[in-house]
Amino acid sequence: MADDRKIYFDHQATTPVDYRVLEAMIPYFSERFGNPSSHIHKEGVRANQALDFARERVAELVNAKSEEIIFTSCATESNNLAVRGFLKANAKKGRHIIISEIEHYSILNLAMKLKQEGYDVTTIKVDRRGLIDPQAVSGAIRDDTAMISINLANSEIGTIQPIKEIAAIARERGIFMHTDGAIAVGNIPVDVESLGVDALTMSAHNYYGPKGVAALYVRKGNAISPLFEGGFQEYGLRSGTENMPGIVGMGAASALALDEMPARIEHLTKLGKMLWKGLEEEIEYINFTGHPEKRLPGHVSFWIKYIEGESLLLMLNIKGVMAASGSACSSNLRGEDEEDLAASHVLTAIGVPVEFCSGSLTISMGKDNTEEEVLYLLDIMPEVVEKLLMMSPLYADKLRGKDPYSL
Amino acid sequence: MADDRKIYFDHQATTPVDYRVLEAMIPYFSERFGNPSSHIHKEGVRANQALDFARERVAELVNAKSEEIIFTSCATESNNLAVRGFLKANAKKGRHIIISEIEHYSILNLAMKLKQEGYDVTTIKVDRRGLIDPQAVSGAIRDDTAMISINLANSEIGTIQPIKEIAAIARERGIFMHTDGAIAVGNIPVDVESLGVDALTMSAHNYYGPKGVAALYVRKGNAISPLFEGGFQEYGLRSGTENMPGIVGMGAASALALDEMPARIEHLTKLGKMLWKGLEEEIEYINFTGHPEKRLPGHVSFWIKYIEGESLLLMLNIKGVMAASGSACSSNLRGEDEEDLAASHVLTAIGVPVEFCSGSLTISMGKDNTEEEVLYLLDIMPEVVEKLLMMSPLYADKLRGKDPYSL
Amino acid sequence: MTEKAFPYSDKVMDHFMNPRNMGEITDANAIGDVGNPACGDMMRLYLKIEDDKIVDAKFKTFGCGAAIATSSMLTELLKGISLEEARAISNKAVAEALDGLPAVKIHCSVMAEEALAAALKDYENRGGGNGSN
Amino acid sequence: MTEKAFPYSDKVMDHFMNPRNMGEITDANAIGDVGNPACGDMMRLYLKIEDDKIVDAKFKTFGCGAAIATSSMLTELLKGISLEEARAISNKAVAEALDGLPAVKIHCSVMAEEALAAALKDYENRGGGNGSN
Ligand SMILES: Cc1ncc(COP(=O)(O)O)c(C=O)c1O
Ligand SMILES: Cc1ncc(COP(=O)(O)O)c(C=O)c1O
Repeated sequence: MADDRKIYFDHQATTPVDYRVLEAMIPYFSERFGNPSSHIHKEGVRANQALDFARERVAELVNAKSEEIIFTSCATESNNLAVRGFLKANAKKGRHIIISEIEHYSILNLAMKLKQEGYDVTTIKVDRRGLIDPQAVSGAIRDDTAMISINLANSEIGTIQPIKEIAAIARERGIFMHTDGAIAVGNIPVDVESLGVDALTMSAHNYYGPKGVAALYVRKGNAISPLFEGGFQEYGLRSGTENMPGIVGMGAASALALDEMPARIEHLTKLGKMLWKGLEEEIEYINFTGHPEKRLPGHVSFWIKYIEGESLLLMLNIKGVMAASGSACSSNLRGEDEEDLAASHVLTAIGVPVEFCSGSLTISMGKDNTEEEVLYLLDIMPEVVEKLLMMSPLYADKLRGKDPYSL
Repeated sequence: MADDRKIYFDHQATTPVDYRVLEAMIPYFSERFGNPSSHIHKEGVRANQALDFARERVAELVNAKSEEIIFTSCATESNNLAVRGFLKANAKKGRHIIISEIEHYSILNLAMKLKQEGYDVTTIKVDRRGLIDPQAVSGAIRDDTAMISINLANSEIGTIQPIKEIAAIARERGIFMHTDGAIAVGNIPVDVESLGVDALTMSAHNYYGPKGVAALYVRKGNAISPLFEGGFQEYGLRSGTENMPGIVGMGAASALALDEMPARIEHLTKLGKMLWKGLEEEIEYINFTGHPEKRLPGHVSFWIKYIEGESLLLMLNIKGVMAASGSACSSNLRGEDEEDLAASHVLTAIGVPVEFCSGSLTISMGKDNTEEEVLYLLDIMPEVVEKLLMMSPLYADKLRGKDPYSL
Repeated sequence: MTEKAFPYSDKVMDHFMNPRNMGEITDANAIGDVGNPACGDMMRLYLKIEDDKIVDAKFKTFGCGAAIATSSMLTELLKGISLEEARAISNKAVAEALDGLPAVKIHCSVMAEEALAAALKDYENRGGGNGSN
Repeated sequence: MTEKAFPYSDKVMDHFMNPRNMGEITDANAIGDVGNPACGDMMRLYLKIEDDKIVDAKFKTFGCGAAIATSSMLTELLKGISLEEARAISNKAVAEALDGLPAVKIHCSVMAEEALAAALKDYENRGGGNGSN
């Protein structure tokens, strides 16, 4: 039934491990499998050296110092470590924090938890293109503001935030500034010095490294507390035997990203423009989401009037194109929670009419996607959209002059 | 300089990934790399299926139900999730917990933290063979005891605790019973039903699975809270994109362990006995630690009078034998903390004279070790020990009739 | 805790890709209009009833794959049966006819049952079936 | 934060595997006995001093690889030098002569310095060097 073609356009959810990265990892499973804590024997020493090497590569990618990198298991953990870890270690700095309304669930749900514990949380609004106004952040700062956490780029709509401007404000006011760079780091240039942030979340599986490993950058001189206790790995900030193959993989992916970034960005920018323009021309009822320029390269997101998102996604999938509706890594339909099916908080934040919100699609391309694949998508989109329009009672109403969107 | 021989006798620190396990993992890096949360498209669906399959294999290994298994990133995290997670979710059950004095640092340091937060912690003593008396646990139970956490087997001295008896007492008193099976699960039969525990920590890298993945079993009907917040993966108890290759690897390692366990145990028991007997015969000043029968198969630990542990380890290492002094995964000399160099809490607990404690050695064999390797170790031990005795001022004193150990 | 959410059964996929009876019946004498886009799904069921028998059934649906497939299956089940038989069709019957639905998609089959009930109510409201009963 | 702890330098390994001057000097006129096993290390330094010159040096050490290597290196440094030169030998000099030590092992070189100081003290206590100074 299904087309044999297989086009992966869901890189914001996760990326395949680059074969060169995998190659670097392989020896650390069954040959150089030592535990870095076994520092006395050969296997342990080799593991330690590999750990140092990887840490240097990750640091280099974001222009940090090696000792400012803490390895974790995922971006979710890094986000929690940054926010919870800072608040725990700096109880005197006040009980107010600032986030945005389009953070990942690891920040949003943590903020909710903090509220229950008596913290004050200010949630900054975004404009219709998903942008945060640095002045809004400035205005939200209070005497008891302990920290600001705002994402660098949003996975669902691709918008890149003016973190440099926000961080400058934070620094001026002496406030700890964290940015969730989970889907930005490795895909666009991120430099902790020029950005001026105090903490940065990085995610290996979002730039051709493996799942199960991530990192948190924390600027020297800032104290944070661990999320849990143990044998003092990662300077005591993240205990547990290190995921050596994963860490080696993150190091290798970081080195490749640093090396190939200009070429990757050029390629993806081209594909992104091609897709955007093509869709704009051929799909009458399309509405692009996010910012037209300040967005991740190769990221195109939109919703189509009268059409529901999952059915569109499913039809594309049948035709071999894998994309996302809403944010793959934040929506988890495996739970029984009906709320999981609710409209994306990001789309409602940018003013997509909540009554029709389920129509959103996110196409996130990767370094190995091709023009031919973009052309294929552009080729099949019109018939798929037409088919769903024909099925849609909303579209039928519109044809009868009762357009539900203009009510 | 170094012998080219390479004998790995440090399986309690970590094990190499079995090649069959690695083979099962490989496709999940670069081919079947989907995010299980992307449940709508093919890659996501495949990831979900692989996740379910692995969960079933891990559950089977310990006779649990699939939905009682939560994947985490390491045993340290599992231990914290069990203890902290239970206490958070069951605040009304009292503020007293019971542990033993030979727990891993992830339990010991957490207990210390809990004390600071106002919890009461009772630390059960062990006998000279490292055994806990269930009656001591029974006697420590109070009306406000919320939970008991006692390790199934200790990595440094290999002693296996009477968890079944302790769990029966806990159940009778309605107390949540967790056991840290990090180095037991996959190496000896562990059955949550026959043991009667409510929670069990498992660690993939301790039974030929990869580092970076572990699990926690929690008996159905027991509430626990997550350690950090996010997108609701693992029933909301452990958020973050799943470490798919790692989880697949843990599943494969679990299936292999279940299958091959009788043969592995037979082999390791034989090697263990051979080494024990050989050392007993040839090393005059040897003192074995742990229990002679109730111990992990293939695990032999001891200290030698007049000889310091690291130098012994280092000499063996030069001769190609990798072992551990103290507990590799609990001592972390990479920190600057001088306390790291203190005597092992496990050895002091079993009454090894604290003044000479640094002499301990742990030989932990694995399924791929051979008789020939044991014979090699038995072959080189006498000269190594002799060399160190000759260097030892303590031994010189003893020869002069001033044995420091008999003072 | 874990109900397998996806993938859809082959039958769901078949009805999603090749929906039966998609469209409108211009001279329908029973229309059921349920759901709303905010909930992600909206179904409009058209029936043509003659002598207490459903002689034709069509649908238009805005919704996910399961919503479209249940709509399609519902119309298949309805065509040619009596009103009495139709009243006995439950959401479970529709889901079963599709070889099951993921747990989080059960609400789609509920919507199908509601659409059917709404259509039959509409038929009554129009006075249908009064004489022939 | 991260000081590389291991591996030991080649020179440390060499002195550990092939310790120079291991043993006792039966007619030593200066003995330095420092450290204790509870701290993991114990060093006993034997010196034979003649005319303000160290004509022989030996050691016995209970301790880690670094402790043994520093003992060995210390005796090498001491042999043949004057007491004045000996007094100038610091823990740093010993560590440097070994091409460095891991941060957590610096205390071993400190122990070497202490053993030397103790031996020189012992020499003084025995009245050594009084006449010839
Ligand atoms: C009994 C026990 N529990 C927990 C751990 C912690 O394991 P990890 O470092 O993999 O988190 C260890 C270390 O090997 C251990 O021996
Ligand atoms: C911006 C952002 N932060 C954090 C995360 C969480 O990442 P993970 O699920 O790998 O922990 C995601 C998910 O992709 C994300 O998009």
